[in-house]
Amino acid sequence: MNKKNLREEIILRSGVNPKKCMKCGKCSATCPAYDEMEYHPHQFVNMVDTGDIEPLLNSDSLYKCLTCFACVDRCPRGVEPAKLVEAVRLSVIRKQGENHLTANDIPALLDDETPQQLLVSAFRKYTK
Amino acid sequence: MQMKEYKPLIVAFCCNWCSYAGADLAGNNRLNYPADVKIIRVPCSCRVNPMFILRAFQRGADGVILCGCHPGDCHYTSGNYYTRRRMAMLFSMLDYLGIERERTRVEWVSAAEGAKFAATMNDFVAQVTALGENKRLEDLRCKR
Amino acid sequence: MQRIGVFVCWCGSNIAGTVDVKAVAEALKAEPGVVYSTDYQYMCSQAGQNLIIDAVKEHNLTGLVICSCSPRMHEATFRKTAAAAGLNPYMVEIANIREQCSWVHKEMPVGTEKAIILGKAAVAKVNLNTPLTPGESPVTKRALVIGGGIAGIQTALDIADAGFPVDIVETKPTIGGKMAQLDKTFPTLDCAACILTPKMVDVAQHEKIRIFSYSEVTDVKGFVGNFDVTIKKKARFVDETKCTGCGDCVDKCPMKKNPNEFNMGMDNRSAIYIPFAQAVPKVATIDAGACTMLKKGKCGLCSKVCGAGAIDYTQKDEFIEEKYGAIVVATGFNPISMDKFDEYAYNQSKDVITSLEFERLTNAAGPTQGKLLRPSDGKHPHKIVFVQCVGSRCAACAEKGKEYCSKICCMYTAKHAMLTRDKYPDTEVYVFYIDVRTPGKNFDEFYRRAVEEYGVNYIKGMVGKIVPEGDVLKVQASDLISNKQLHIDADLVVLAAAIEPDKSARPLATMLTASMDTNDFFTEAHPKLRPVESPTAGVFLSGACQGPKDIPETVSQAGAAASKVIGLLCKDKLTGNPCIASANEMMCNGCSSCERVCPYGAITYSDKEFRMPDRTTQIRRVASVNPAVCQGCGACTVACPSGAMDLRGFANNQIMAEVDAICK
Amino acid sequence: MQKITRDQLITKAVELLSNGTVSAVLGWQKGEFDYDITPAVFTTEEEIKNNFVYNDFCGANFSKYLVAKTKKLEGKILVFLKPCDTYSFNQLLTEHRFDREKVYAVAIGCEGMADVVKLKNKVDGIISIDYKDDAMYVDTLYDGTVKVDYADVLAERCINCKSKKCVAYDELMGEDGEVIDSARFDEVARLEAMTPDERFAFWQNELSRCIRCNACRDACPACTCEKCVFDNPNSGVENKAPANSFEEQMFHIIRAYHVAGRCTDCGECSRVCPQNIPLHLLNRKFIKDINECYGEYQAGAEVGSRAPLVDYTEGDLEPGEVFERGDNNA
Repeated sequence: MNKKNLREEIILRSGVNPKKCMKCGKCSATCPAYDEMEYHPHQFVNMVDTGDIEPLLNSDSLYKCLTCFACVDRCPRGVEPAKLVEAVRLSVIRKQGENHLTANDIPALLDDETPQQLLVSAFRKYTK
Repeated sequence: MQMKEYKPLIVAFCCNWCSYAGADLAGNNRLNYPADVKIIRVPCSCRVNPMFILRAFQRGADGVILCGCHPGDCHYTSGNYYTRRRMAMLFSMLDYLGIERERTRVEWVSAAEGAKFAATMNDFVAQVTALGENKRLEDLRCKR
Repeated sequence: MQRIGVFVCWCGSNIAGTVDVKAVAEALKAEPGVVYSTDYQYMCSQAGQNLIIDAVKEHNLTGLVICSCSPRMHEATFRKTAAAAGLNPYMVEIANIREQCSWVHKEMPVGTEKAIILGKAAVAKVNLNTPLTPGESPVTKRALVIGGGIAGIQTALDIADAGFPVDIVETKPTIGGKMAQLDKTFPTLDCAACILTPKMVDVAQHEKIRIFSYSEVTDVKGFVGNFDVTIKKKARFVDETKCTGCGDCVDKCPMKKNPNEFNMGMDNRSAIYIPFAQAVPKVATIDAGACTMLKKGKCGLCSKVCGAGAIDYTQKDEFIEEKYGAIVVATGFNPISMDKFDEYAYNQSKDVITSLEFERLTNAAGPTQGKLLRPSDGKHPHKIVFVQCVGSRCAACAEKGKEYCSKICCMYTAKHAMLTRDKYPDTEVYVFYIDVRTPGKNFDEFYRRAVEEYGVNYIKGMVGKIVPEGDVLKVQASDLISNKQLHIDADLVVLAAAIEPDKSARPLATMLTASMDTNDFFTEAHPKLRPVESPTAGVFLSGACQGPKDIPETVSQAGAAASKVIGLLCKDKLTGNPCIASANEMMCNGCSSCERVCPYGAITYSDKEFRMPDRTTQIRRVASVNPAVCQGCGACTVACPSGAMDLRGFANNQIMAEVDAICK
Repeated sequence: MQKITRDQLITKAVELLSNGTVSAVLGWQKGEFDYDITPAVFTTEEEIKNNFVYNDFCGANFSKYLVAKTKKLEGKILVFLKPCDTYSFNQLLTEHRFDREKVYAVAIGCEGMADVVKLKNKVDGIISIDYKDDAMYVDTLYDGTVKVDYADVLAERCINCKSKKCVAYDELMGEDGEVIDSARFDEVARLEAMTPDERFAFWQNELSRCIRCNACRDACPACTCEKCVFDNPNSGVENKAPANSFEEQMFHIIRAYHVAGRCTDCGECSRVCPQNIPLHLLNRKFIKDINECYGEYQAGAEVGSRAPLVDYTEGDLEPGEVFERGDNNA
């Protein structure tokens, strides 16, 4: 996928308009996982906006975000950085044909305690 | 023969103090809306006689929209309150006669709401375009 | 039949870029009544106007259609042109082919087609225009200023100095407003009291100025030059004419534990109080909610100690009715509530304060006599964090903050930071900012001095959260330049709260029929060309009620508003709008429908004798319109069942003709 | 069958005329046929005794006549008002349309009037009608005497009578009644519940019959304008006869709108319509809307009340919301 399409897709999927950002940094100021992250929330917004998404795809920061939504709550412009992080994350883990498991592998791994609902939502989330 | 794209004819009555100024602001900000909308300036929305609206329909308008100051903000204190009652009653009657209710609208647009003016007009034109030509008011009597 | 001239303006490329002006002129030539049609680069220019005047003379024109910008822009210009050419000014109609055509459409054929139709509508209307002559109404030579802050004070002084009587209505017991609460003023660091209080004294001593303090406007009727205003003087339970402001009552009052509004509730005042030492009028006021005498009928100490016998527990609200020719709104601003900003812990810690509270803390007349001490424990703070844009530029949640920039915060925060470092060099000061906005004379220099000379730490980034822990405030913030998250243990946090219009502004706007924007700031008649006038004639705007402003701007706007008021009051008579309603007596039923809807009470009824076609006479009840009172809204024209009531300039047949022309 | 008789009314009229209380009497006289009753002004005892009639076809509302008659007359005029006429009487007073001092109003209780169309649908060739207590006996050309129940020919407006209470009079004859909780809006509600297409078809069918005779306007007690907009070349809607089909439509919408908030629902428009168009359904729609949107309002219930369309509250519903309200009803 080319750079521009990836940007559009992430914006579409997240419903976030990064142009609304006024670069105040309140998202990063409020972020509890800041020190764990290579790229911080405000950088996420800026990098998606400028289309510099490749480094994000390869960064651990994607998985360090706790999705606590503090940044979403505090952002004075309603940019919702966490949704953007989630959208970038999805574009890594939701690649077509790159499922870590096939459906047939699942039954063997199940234990009886696993709620059905969790399985269904896991499928929904991790396959495409 | 190629079908000509249907363009509705929309008459917009705008009060001088709020909505007409709002339309000007839409222009100042270069906010586009279809040229199908033709604005008639009136001092206040309460100047708009239901007869004007019927006349527009009679002469071939496909939609009529009336814009005034927000209730409570009327330049003349209470004009738009009367408008609100008059138009509520008129629209209800037109609907009662089976005429498409989407052809008429009242919208409150302040002088500061250029964007709202453009958005309203875009929306209204789309709505009337979807209905097509205004036939019913013309036809109401003539089928025997 | 009219002889109509059509004049199509290019407005440079503003119109000609999207509208084929020559085609418009050509098409309109064929319209009934049109005998001349032309186009020109700039119709509003002197050359353009001369072209119109010449054409009127050459072609004997009786009516003009100008296809140009909005009538709100240049209708008056072209009416003057018509008058200069010997025509009645109301024989002009404007087809708005710029704001409502060329600027909103992109394609030439579309724009041209619409411009032609708009032109046709204007021609159809002019065909039915009749010459109109404006009526006249007298001007009451007195002004009302609503709000007694620096804006109101300056406006009142300027008007009064020109020789016109002025009344100031102020809701608080004293004039002075927000400026009286400030310590120093940027960028010169003048002491606010030193420059304000002399002006307050001037107001008090000015023979042309009356102050209605502790009062509010409750009703406004009438129109420009002739407003009838009702002012409620709230009962202060002290006779203003007798009170000497000695303060004995204040000392003796046993009810001392009431939050002191003037010091932002950071200390207490007694139930009977004088807000501050330089208050004008310097008269005590009893807080009815706190006084035991008024609540339970027990005490009466103040009355006993008052040597002047000024205390009057039976005082009632008093209503004063007065006539004014002009009204100036100067209702000012307030900082927004910090209740919704949980992240800044304003409600959890006394040591998180707003900037206005900080002003009081550093003011020599404030709760700490000017010593910078923490509200919680009275200790000197060694690390202070200033947070900018708290609630300003906040588009995410309308309930929480304001979308606009509050404009004054950058400068006063720089001032606070600088003064702190100046007085207490041992204090570390951090300012967290999104942008530092310093447009203004000597403003940026001032901010740079705070950084370069006083060593204030300016950090680009916002504070994310503040957690009170022990006696420190844990501040978590981002430093965007060094790409770090900072953790600071602060002793005091100062929030630069956004400002909003005073709550009294909205109901006042309704009374005045003055329009407001979505933020409750008053709208000006034109954002550039008429910035101190409200669209409602005779109502003027001064200070922060129109938008966020600092003191120099407020004072200059106050002066501008005053000059507009003086210009109005200088006139003996106002020529009214001739586009007013009138009743055709032959058709009037006398049903009173019009009288009921008229917002101005301009319509009256009388019995008149009519000669009928069969030579009998009939007495009928018919309506008549007072031309000085009618404002021309047209509500009556629609209420009238017979169509006897019509509006000049927007007559039934004129509007119908426009409808027909558009729908042809 | 009316409880008040012709003789009672004649006695009252003659009494008032002869003692000088009034100088003229507004009453009914026989027209070409027995059921064809015409309003008339009587000025002598003799005229009254010879020509005055009163029966179940005396439905005409006299209030409107007062506007013209009181202007021309010296002295007072006697008018007989049925309960529904008293509402029109009050409404005209509210609008200052005649001088109350010049009128002597006698309110008369009403049992409901007959609809001549309903009668004609039942019997052909009517020669004369005898009003008996149990029913009317119609003498016909073809079928001899036919007995017709009053209930079978009761006019629609009387079936759905809104009030038997007389709200204005100088003198009352017979018994005063009460405001009735009628079902007069049921038909409007039935139309509202239709789809727009069905409504359109319904009205197209009805209004297509209009011949623009102006009878509805001329009979309507709310239509008393010195100059009607339809007759005024400057009004922009002048058309004495329809030039195209749409103007027909305009006429009825504008007429209904003009009387909205002032119409007392007396039903004269539908009574006089030669094409039997249910014009009262237009007026009742406005009345129903006004009641539902702005609170119950009965025009003419009292003198001086403020008509809903020249009034407002700050919390009125928005024009776009009238439909939502209608949808809820449907």
